[in-house]
Amino acid sequence: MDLRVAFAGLTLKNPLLTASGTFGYGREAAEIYDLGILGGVMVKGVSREPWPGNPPARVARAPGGMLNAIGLQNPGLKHFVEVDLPFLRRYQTAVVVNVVGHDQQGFVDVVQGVTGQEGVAAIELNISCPNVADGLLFSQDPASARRLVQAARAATGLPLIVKISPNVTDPVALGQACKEAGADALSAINTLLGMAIDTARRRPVLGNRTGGLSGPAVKPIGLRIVYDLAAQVGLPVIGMGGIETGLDALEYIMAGARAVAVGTAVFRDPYAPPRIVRELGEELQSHGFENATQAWAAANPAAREAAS
Amino acid sequence: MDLRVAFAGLTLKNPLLTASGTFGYGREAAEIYDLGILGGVMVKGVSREPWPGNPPARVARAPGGMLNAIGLQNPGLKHFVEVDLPFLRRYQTAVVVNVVGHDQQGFVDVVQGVTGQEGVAAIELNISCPNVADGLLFSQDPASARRLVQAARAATGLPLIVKISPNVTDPVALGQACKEAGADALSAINTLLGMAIDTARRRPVLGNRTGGLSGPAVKPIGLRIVYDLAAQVGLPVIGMGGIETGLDALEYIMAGARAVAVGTAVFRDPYAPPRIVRELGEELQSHGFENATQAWAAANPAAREAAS
Amino acid sequence: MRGWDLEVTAANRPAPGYAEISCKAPQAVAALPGQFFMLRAGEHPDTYLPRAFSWYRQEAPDRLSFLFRVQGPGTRHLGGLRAGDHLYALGPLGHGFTLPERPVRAALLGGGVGVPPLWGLARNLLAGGSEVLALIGARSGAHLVGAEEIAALGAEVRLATDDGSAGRKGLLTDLLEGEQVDALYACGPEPMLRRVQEISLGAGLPAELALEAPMACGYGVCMGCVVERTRPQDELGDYGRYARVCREGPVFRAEEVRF
Amino acid sequence: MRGWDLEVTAANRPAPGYAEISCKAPQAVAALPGQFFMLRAGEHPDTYLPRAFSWYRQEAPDRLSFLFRVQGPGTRHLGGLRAGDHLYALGPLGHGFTLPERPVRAALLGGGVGVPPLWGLARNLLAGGSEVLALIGARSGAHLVGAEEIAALGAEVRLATDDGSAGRKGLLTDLLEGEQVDALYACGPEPMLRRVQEISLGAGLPAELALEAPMACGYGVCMGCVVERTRPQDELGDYGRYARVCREGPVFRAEEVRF
Ligand SMILES: Cc1cc2nc3c(=O)[nH]c(=O)nc-3n(C[C@H](O)[C@H](O)[C@H](O)COP(=O)(O)OP(=O)(O)OC[C@H]3O[C@@H](n4cnc5c(N)ncnc54)[C@H](O)[C@@H]3O)c2cc1C
Ligand SMILES: Cc1cc2nc3c(=O)[nH]c(=O)nc-3n(C[C@H](O)[C@H](O)[C@H](O)COP(=O)(O)OP(=O)(O)OC[C@H]3O[C@@H](n4cnc5c(N)ncnc54)[C@H](O)[C@@H]3O)c2cc1C
Ligand SMILES: Cc1cc2nc3c(=O)[nH]c(=O)nc-3n(C[C@H](O)[C@H](O)[C@H](O)COP(=O)(O)O)c2cc1C
Ligand SMILES: Cc1cc2nc3c(=O)[nH]c(=O)nc-3n(C[C@H](O)[C@H](O)[C@H](O)COP(=O)(O)O)c2cc1C
Ligand code: FES
Ligand code: FES
Repeated sequence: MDLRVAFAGLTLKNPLLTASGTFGYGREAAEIYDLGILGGVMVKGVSREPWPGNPPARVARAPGGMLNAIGLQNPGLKHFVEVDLPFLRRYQTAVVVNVVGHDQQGFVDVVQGVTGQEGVAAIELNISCPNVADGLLFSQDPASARRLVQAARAATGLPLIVKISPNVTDPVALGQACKEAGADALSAINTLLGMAIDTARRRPVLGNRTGGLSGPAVKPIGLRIVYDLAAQVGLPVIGMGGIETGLDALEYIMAGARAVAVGTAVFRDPYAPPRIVRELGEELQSHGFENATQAWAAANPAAREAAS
Repeated sequence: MDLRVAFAGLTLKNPLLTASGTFGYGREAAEIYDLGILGGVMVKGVSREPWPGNPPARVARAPGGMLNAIGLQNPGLKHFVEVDLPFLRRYQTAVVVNVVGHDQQGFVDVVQGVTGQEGVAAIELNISCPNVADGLLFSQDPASARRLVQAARAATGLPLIVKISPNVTDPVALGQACKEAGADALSAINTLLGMAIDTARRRPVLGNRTGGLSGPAVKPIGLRIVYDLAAQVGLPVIGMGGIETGLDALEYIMAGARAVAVGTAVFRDPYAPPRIVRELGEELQSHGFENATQAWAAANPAAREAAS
Repeated sequence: MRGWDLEVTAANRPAPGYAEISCKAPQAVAALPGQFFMLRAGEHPDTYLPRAFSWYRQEAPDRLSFLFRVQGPGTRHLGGLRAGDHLYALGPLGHGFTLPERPVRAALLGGGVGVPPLWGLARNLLAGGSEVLALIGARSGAHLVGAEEIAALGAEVRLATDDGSAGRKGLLTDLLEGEQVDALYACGPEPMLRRVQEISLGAGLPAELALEAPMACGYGVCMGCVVERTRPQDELGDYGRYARVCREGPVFRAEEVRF
Repeated sequence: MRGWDLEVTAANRPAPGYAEISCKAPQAVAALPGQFFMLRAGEHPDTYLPRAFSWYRQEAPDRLSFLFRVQGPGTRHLGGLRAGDHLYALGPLGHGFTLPERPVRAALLGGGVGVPPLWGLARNLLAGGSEVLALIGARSGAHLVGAEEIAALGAEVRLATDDGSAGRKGLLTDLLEGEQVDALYACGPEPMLRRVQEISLGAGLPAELALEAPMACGYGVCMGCVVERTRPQDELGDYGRYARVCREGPVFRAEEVRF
């Protein structure tokens, strides 16, 4: 089974990436399998300066998934470039740098800082983190998203992916603005704003009160948003949200995703990424496809819409 | 345990209602228990004329819940007033009429049509159904929601509840607009727009392509929105989304809900409503409360916020 | 309708991909042929909703079995039950087959997973003095279920398979050619039911079809399981366009349904 | 770290609300005292994430047990396992207790559900020639777990309960009064750990604390399980404010942690 996919200036050995923030910078998983098995690694959000993140408790169970309020704890650009990136460079996998900032300049500085570094395959702008005060700033208003993407576009020649929030009325309008500003691809979805209540202590479980919902529970929402983005914006989409099996991955591909990412499932099963790569090959075969792109084309909403 | 609650001109024997669209007009459940056990029944959406609903398939499984795209099939105002309401009047429970329309006049005509009918305790305006083309029209724009609620307010003296959509960037702004327009209470949440893909048939499972996600999977989102509405809008809120047990109901009450509604859980367990009433009493007791209002006050965000 | 906690007494695999689970069931779980139950077991996230199944055999007054094909998470979990396990059943639900007022010669058509409701129907027809011709089809001989069990009741059984590996090769409905029957009863995949509908309308032969639809509740409250009616119920206007398979059905007269 | 499919060989209830499950475990599952495993069983929606548990006893080289209090859905499901069932374990994980270089007299403090990691610690300390004073506390005598098992290793065991129904009435740390020890090792509820930290800092007595935190992954990738450090790691600036309990811990030196 030929699993290679190519889009937006990226060529991946298979369509499976690990989602940002659920895989650190690859070090822990590298203890149990060769990261070269993966289509790519989307690293934990990198900010210009080190960020401490939110006070605990940072995670809570949720039906069919979990809530997190990590708040983007990360060691910052310098540490990433000097320590984490060289580590990842040892593996035959595409490294996508997830970028965060408190303001436009914060984003742009990181984009600039990683551009030109060896071994960076693409940049993903995280304008959709619900767990920091200004995390959704750029998602709630397409105009400010447009300005941010334009600035990032001017700062890099690398493939530029923008991560779309599900916590907005109109993800398509947001995607459209990103496209017009020069984004090469979209990724979706980030987590959904949620809450858990500890009845014994009569207050929210999480230190930050609210957190982001992820895992199988959000899969239907991710599929809907990927479907709409793929059909209506017309940029390649990296789909994610609740992927646990090869069949889930195929569902996203048929919804219109060119590639997919696995997040929360790696907490339940650290071996999930190599397993999903294998299962996706099996599912493609049993569904009668010769490669991953065929499956995407067979059902992709744009092609289907055009044909109907 | 004293389970009575009173708010927004409503007095309920207990805080548990059945959610609109998951209980028909009470006829089927009445075959297995006395509806008088319930705090209230929020009936299936009623439109001015009969509506046929969407083509099948209308339901699909989802992790920790389900998707539906019923499209508000209902027999219309006349049938409701002549057949369903008289049936419900036989039970000692509060009847909340869920109202739908394609435009403002459609809503207002139903509001007028049920006002003055014996046995209607309150009206719930459903401006948040994701399964009909114009279902989210009034949710996506607080200004048009304001006009609609003003018109409904002018048409009735009954307690007026507005049902809030989770598919918007800012549910609080929407709730605020409803409050200013004269709503007495809010209910939240309606279903989240989602999708399921049938990989064998290479297309969406549902006839309407997208559907509304409900069940335990959405509970964290419901809790977050109820918490925000209760703390920031300051109208009483009827909480729903994934309630299955008395503990779930207590979580919603502690998030700030004055009453709660059970929806999808009645598909899994038709006896869920009387069971949850019983369990809620037990939970209140084991958490050290003497009545339901105490639990609400002990943890309600408005009081907590004011105190901190 | 009532909720029942049923204990599984036996589980077996009558054909590849099929499972039959037999349960200890109180006599009160009396169900008519064509009625169904909503079953659930386990708490996997993908099995939040119960699943609909016709009852299959009732070999003793306090026994009830279900026969199903493993298709997805719901049937996978139910198919994994073993003797001693429990399942939750809501039922009996819906509107079953109509028995003729006087003895007739009836053809029962069961395609694949459509066979289960025919066992009870055959039993009741035979008990009422009718003659039963049971036409049973499957993909191949290995996938045939229920034929022996229905024959054992005293019905005349004929077979058809897609590949000809058992009985006649071809469509199940082809077996009707040259047969003299007074009524048709059918359950199976939609193309087969359409064909039975055509035959019924063409020959003016009364037919009842047992339908399937994705269901959420199974007892009439979700409006999820609808089928289009040929004649909307007039007093309800447009609303009457769709009927609930779980409540007005699952058995409909052939002329009522628009596929 | 590795994933293991473990077969349960026995399950019992050592005290009300507690469960101990013993498993058949390959020798390779070698774990140091204070290390833990992420366990899961079943597929209930509320148990999507695995749960963290110290390993408790290793009575034979191919056996491993876990002891836990039933608190919520995760422990409810694990507590329902019976001999013959399987569970999935990821581990061993984290950074365990540090053994002294020469024999010492060590006090081990275990409050309630904090006892499990002390069994292995006591065994290894004793094997290294140290003296072990094990102080074990619980709400009441009925809720005491692990005391007999740790005594059976050859440790000196003293008890404290909130209600005085076994051992001394009062705080576990009160049992330290008048004792001459060289090192403290503690695991239990946060107020008890704070108290041990005070004693350690006050008396300049080395102490190690085994911490708990809500965890998602257990192996360092989610950043969910952090505890605040007293001295941020300078080279990482602000980032160093929080350490991962699952990776830098769960055992920390008392002076490292800011409660
Ligand atoms: C009245 C009635 C009686 C019945 N009696 C019997 C019987 O006696 N024996 C029997 O074998 N069956 C019977 N059925 C059918 C049975 O209910 C289904 O086979 C069962 O519900 C399948 O559940 P599942 O979870 O195993 O499969 P599902 O995974 O639900 O798959 C069933 C099909 O639904 C589609 N689907 C639904 N949701 C999704 C989704 N989210 N993603 C992808 N695909 C989806 C797929 O096309 C799939 O092939 C009956 C149905 C009805 C309505
Ligand atoms: C390194 C380590 C080792 C451990 N070793 C042991 C051991 O040996 N034995 C032992 O008994 N325990 C041990 N624990 C604790 C154990 O992990 C927890 O008891 C277990 O995770 C509880 O899971 P649960 O699903 O049963 O309870 P949960 O329902 O998760 O409840 C635990 C507490 O978390 C809160 N909570 C979390 N999420 C929610 C939510 N969504 N809604 C409401 N409340 C919530 C509540 O306050 C609740 O009281 C250890 C923990 C760690 C980190
Ligand atoms: C613990 C945790 C941390 C996350 N951190 C980030 C992050 O740093 N940057 C980002 O873009 N997304 C982050 N996400 C979102 C995921 O990348 C992903 O979009 C989301 O979880 C949905 O996928 P899943 O259901 O497979 O987890 C995080 C998610 C989780 C659960
Ligand atoms: C099958 C189905 C039909 C529904 N129909 C309506 C409706 O007619 N009017 C309405 O306001 N909400 C409707 N809803 C939304 C529910 O009332 C409720 O807001 C939502 O399902 C969340 O609660 P739950 O998770 O307990 O089901 C429907 C939900 C379902 C599942
Ligand atoms: S399945 Fe719910 S109405 Fe038929
Ligand atoms: S539990 Fe995930 S980093 Fe510690």
